[in-house]
Amino acid sequence: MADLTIVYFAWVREAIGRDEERVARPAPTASVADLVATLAARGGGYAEALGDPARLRAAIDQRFVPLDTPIGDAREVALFPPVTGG
Amino acid sequence: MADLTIVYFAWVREAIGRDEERVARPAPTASVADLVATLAARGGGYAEALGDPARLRAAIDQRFVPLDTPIGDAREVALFPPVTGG
Amino acid sequence: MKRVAIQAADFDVAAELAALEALGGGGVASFIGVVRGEGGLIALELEHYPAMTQVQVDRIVEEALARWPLLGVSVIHRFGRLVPGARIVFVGTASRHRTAALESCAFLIDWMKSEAPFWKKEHFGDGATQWVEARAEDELKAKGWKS
Amino acid sequence: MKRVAIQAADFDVAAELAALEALGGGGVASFIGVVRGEGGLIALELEHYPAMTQVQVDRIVEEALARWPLLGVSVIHRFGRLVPGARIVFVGTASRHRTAALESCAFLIDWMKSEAPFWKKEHFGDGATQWVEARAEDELKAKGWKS
Repeated sequence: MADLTIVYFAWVREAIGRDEERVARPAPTASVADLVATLAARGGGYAEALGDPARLRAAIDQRFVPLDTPIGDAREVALFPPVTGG
Repeated sequence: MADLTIVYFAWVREAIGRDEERVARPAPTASVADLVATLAARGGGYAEALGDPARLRAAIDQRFVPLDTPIGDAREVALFPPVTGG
Repeated sequence: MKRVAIQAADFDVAAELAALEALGGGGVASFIGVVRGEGGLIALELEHYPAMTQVQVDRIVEEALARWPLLGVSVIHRFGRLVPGARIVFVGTASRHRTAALESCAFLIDWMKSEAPFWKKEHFGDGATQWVEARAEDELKAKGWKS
Repeated sequence: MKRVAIQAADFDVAAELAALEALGGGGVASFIGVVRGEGGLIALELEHYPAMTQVQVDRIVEEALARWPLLGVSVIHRFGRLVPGARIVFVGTASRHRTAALESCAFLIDWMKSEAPFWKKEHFGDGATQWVEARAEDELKAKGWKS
């Protein structure tokens, strides 16, 4: 299956230093939280941005999801802080 | 003391056929309801407009009041249907 | 900012809102009431009690200013003969808090319905006329704000 | 009528309201959010998630249309760099029932705060920048509509 696209916004994007990347697809049972932990283990800006999952929100294929949601066969996972629209 | 001014609005005004009149001042203890009863007793448009006090609202000197409020030394009593502003 | 206008003329909604936006609060809520042209209605005639209207609306606005942290309130109510599509009333509020702006706007329009001395007469295409009856619901809604 | 626009450009409030007034419902409620210039703020930078924003706001609007008897809803949200005094967001609703118009307007702006994928970064005169933190209050307010 194709790689997984990850997109970052706001200070998550700034700390990581990129707004998008492709990663090898994790097992379908892996959750967003598992992905976050894997990425945070890279250290540096990743650890800074993703080290505290309580500060993060996520979307799978443009739908908000809790972090414990399995990624399944999604095409895009987005990681970002709580939104501040309006 | 000067006469009392009465002003009418909406269908009360239309039934009575005038928007304002002056009447001899009632006793200070007389209520708006007493005044309404006196006027309704004139018959004709007055009876039509004022015969059913439950349909009326009133103001004394430009303040909404319940119909049992004494007129006291007020200058102006207004009689009208429930308002429909907004 | 406090603005209360009782007038026959139409008003410029953009200008009214711009004045509220310029107060720097960040949130501006508004409500506009427009004449509905249903059931063959050709005009709505608004009668009011001039000696009382301005004072009474002013009182309602003061009540809103006391209850919510508002930077500005504008209330405009028209009288006279209005055709379908014409604006009747404008209520605008500005606040640093969007909830304050929205709630006070709802409060003001609810109170205008039950406490502003206006009466509406409907004129229909067949020549018939009818005074609009107050809705018990409106009196209840205004009372609801007292709790 | 349903209108959702996510854009960098400013919008014409009078035209947006006129379109809602023209629906004949009789009641038009609106909320406008404006950049506050407090604490030395010189600009607010709005980032969003383009692939998601339109769809997500559309979903919120559909929810409002399902919950209230509305004739029209307009939501406009800007992105990019906005200076103090600039408009950020517009929510307008039209209904035959003023309560429906006002409540749905409040619902929509509450949900935009907690469900539209926007992030705000403050730029200050001294060169400092800061991402605006979501307020727990806003998430609670949006949840309140679920009951």
